[in-house]
Amino acid sequence: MNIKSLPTTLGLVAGLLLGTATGALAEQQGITDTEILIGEVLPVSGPPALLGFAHTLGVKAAAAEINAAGGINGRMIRIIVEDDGYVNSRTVEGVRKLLTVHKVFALTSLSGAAQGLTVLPLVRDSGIPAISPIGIAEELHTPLVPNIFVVGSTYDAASEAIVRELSALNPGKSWGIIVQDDEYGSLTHQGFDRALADLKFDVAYDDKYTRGQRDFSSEMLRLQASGAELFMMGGIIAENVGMAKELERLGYDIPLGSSFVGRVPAILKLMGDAGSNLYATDYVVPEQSEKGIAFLEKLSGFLTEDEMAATNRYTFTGYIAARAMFEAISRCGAEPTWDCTIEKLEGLTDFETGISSPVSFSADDHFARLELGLMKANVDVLAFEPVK
Amino acid sequence: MTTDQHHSVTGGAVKSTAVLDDSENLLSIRNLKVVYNSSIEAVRDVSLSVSAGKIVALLGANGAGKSTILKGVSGVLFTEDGEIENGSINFRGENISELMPDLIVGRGLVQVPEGRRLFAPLTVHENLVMGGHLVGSKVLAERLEFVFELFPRLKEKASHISGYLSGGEQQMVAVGRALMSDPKLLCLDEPSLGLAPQIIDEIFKVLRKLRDENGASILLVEQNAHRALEIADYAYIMENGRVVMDGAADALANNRDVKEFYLGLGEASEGKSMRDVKHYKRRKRWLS
Amino acid sequence: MNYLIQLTATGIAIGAIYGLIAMAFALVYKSTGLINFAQGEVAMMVAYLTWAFAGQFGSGLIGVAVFTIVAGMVLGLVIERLLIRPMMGEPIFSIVLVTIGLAVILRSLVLLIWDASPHPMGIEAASELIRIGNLNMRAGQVFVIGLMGALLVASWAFFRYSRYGIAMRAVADDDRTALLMGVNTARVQAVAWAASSTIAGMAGVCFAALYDISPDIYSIGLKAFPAAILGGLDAVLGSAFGGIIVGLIENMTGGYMSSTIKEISGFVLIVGVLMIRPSGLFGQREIERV
Amino acid sequence: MRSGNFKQNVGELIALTDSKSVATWSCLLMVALIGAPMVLDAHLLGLVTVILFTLVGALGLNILMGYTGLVSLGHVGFLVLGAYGYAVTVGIHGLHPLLGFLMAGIVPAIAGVIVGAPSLRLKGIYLAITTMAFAFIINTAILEADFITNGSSGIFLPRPTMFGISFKSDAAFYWLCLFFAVAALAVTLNIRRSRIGRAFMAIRDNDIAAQSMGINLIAYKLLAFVMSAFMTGIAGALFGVYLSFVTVEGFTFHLTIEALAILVVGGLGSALGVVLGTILIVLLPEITGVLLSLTGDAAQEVMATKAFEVRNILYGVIIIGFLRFDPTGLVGIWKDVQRTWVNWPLKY
Repeated sequence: MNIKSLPTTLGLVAGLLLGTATGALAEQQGITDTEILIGEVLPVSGPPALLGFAHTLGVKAAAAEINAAGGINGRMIRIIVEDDGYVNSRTVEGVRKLLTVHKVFALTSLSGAAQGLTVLPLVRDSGIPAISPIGIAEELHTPLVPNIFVVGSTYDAASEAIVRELSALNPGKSWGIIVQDDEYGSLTHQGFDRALADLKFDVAYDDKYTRGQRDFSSEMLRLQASGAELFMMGGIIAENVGMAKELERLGYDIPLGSSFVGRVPAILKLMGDAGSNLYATDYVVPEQSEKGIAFLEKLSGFLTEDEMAATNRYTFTGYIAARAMFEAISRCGAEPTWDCTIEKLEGLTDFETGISSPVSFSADDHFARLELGLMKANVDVLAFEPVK
Repeated sequence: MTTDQHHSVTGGAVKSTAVLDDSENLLSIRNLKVVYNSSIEAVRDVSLSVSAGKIVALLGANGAGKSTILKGVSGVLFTEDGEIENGSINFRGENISELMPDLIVGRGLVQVPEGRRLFAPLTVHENLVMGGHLVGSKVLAERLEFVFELFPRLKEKASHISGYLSGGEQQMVAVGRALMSDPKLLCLDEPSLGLAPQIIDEIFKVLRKLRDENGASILLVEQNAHRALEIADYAYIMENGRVVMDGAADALANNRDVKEFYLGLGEASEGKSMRDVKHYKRRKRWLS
Repeated sequence: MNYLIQLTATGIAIGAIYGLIAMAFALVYKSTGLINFAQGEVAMMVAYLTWAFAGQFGSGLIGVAVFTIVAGMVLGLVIERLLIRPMMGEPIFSIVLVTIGLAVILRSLVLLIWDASPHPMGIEAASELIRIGNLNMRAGQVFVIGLMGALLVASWAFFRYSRYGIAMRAVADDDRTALLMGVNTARVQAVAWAASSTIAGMAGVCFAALYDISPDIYSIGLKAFPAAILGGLDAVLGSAFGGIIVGLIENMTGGYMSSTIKEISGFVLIVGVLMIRPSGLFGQREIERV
Repeated sequence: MRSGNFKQNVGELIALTDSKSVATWSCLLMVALIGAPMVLDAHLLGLVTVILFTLVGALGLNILMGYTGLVSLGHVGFLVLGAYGYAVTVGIHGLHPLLGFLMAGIVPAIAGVIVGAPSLRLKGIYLAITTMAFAFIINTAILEADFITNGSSGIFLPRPTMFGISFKSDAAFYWLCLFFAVAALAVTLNIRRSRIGRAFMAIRDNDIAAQSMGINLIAYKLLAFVMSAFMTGIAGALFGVYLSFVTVEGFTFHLTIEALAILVVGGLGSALGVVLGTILIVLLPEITGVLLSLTGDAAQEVMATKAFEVRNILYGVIIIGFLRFDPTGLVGIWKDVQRTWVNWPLKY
């Protein structure tokens, strides 16, 4: 067990059966001569399963890839997924179970942002190396948490990027924005505000909706009445679809910006023609890019046909996170420990996965900020393609 | 005392079977035993009969089991966890004790429930229509005409919400509603309850008229023995779940004990001595 | 002005869907004195069944309509027979809790059988644009308004004039006495459940056709609650109007105030209304005389 | 062994227990509970902790629904208010945790007065829906009042330190929850045998009759709401501390249904029932997990991705099953078992 965090772990130890605790100190948990146990907590049921399940596929493919090549220094990777359904209390339960019942070696997901925050103290105090590619809340990396690594981009950065990019494509146009009434929404708005402070465009419409709302008739009517010429849709899936379709009904065809969160093929299928003017920014490459096509080709070697149908951008992000974690473990050699893995993660620079900009961590920054690229929906093939 | 005996006013103890002959009777109940919640015995070994064209009164104090018999006859005991444990109910030669209430109504046995139980939010007209739920629309129109003739006041108030009518008018609706399906046997549960004397007169006049002019058969459950005996042809008196006395109405009305216990016409009304009380107790015991 | 007309039109359209579900609430309440907390879930289940049907047999409008009605009726009858009738005689509260249990089951069943992602309903005709004056409406929106209007008139006539309708009202008021009048109350209640589920199912299918099918459709049930309460739980017609009112108020607050207030405006409204009129706008007050 | 259950005076009737064995077993259980952290592993300890603070909330709801017969479908509203009452006091303003727990009770209690007010006019289902509306309105209000509550960003909650004791460790937090659970149980049991409790139950059985017996309906109904909200609020604070992060999203409407399920499964109006119900409902996921692991591979395949759904269906089935086949709940079953044990081989 991590010696540096031992004092903080003492509390946890008091809660453990004495024998188990001493046993855990003796050898690194989650690792045997033939196997390395990796844990994930994610929503694989309920509506958010769309992202959670896709993520597990990415991790699964990454593990399969490594295992096919002989594993990590001869040890096969085995993955255990705990389903939290995006419910905070279940995330806590899930992480607890992974730590103390399954005794995994590392975590490759801490579920969503709010869920990640909920388990933050638990994960921090345990000292287990963890990487979070979905829940990217600021508190997970700043101030620095010794054993938690974050890869990707923040919602606010994504929102800022899309506003900047679309403003550049449509100079001098006024904006409308609507966000969800939660953390995700407020971050989206923060990014928007940063771009606004810099570019000083007009904001014709600015509103907030309640999570789960389906009918956007009055909101989109207000947007139209406000005369906004660009629109930042701060919803996720069903909400963005609802908005786009409502705008189609009103005959108000303006460029629509969205974050990477709901950038999945399902959304395009649902939007139909209403999605033809939809833009997004993402830190993973679009499916319809050269690299994207090559990656999906590779995935199909490890996943079944059904699983391939369920892939989306979260498969990409899951793959990136898993590869980074596996790389760090393998760099530890024959006897990987938590400390070593964390150290090697901190030493990871310009690690290439081929589907995003290189991943780099350092000892004083555990957040690998990946570059965001602009992409546009192609409703004919139900995928996104790069814009340039 | 054996339970299958009744004390007839006319001749002491007689075998009840002598009084009951199923073939001639519209309704005959034999050895009925009703139990609530599988434990509380409400009615035991009751036998009684109603012959066509007669008004038969079922008298007794509160809790004697009169209403339970009516519920048993109408097949609604199950709504109160009641169950017929023994005995039979024959209506026009058919055992109806196992039938569902709607089928019993279909056979021509209709009840006017205690406390009237109108469908309060419905209009008078709609209440009456409910009474004729099982008859064809042509018959319905005829019956409606008949009821309005019987109670002209209801015609005036046909479109009124029944819940806001006066007690007497409500009782008229209740009786009219029951008559809508042209029943072979009309059962009334305490029609006089809570009504002013002149309203009771009016209702009872209608009952008498129904028997005399329309040949209706009526089973009348009453606490108000005095009034009931006035119009009944035959009467049964119940106590503690059993029939303790039966006989022709006029004979009962003149019976010394009935007078004292049910009609409140005790001859020794002034200055009761201890002896009287003892005598009372003894007779009371004998009666039950 | 056009803005107001637009808000009104779309408000009535969404209100009509709430209204249909509210009618479904009222139908069950009226004949059994129960609130079916699974009403939104029933709507969702019928929508999913219809979606699966359309996927198998094509999305011909008549086929879909017939299937919706059949699915709604069967679902209603099954629920009544399996869950509600055996509970007869238990306290109302227990039966209401049974419907809550049913709601949980139906929600999970949808996720178990199908998946959690939203899907297009596949009824193209519903999303076609219709131009009325200078406002664009989806065909489905116009249809659902018409559907509610038709059902409104039909149910008004049914309860007012048909003998079965009167019997239903009688059963609602006093089922024991209705029994004494020869009404087969169990059958009346079964019919009420079937009708209620069918109407809710229609609303579910319309909603799914307009806003895609997804496992959170049940939440229209939550929206219809205020509508049903507002109209008066025992007033089938009042509930339908309640739906329109809630739809309009939502759109007005959304159009003139803010979107977050919009989503709870229905609830705020009913809390206010109930304080003044405890039985809703059109609901029957308890007749104290009796 | 007792041959029957005879009470000879009111004192005996309202005593917490008249049985030495019950008292003994309770003491033994208490000792076992206090010592539990020494024996249980972290996962199990976590589960018992969840049971304990869930129990506090369920007991709170029981005062309202079980004792007073007022139906609430908005209890999650009190729960979230309690969590925020604590989180705002401790998490944002850094005040003493004790004050936090006090606020966690008081804030919902005040809301209880507001929500309870309609109960004077509304009955049954209408009241239930008003309380449900309240839960939705509260959520929006918390999100909108971001100057007080941090809005959608949520509030971080450290484990408290009180009287020089740190509750940071799981074991210490467990003991804190145990303390509150025992306190809540004591309050519940004692309300039952007090004047207040008897007034509540009189209102439940027939409020008009209760009023005619001189029970002040307004005061007692509001009191029931206040007490219930206070206890539920405390549970909310503990839940928040357990999660270490409080957001509105963490308190879904599903929690209300869970609470109802606890009361139904346990047996409405009985403290023992609430305890049994809480244990069953909280452990249900674990139980189903074990049960399904006994089944074949096909079922496990389903469980891999659909575990939550299967569990929820079971949830619904259990609620309905208890309502349908044993409305007295677990406490009824327990009593039957007890009776059989004492009287066997006689029937009664």
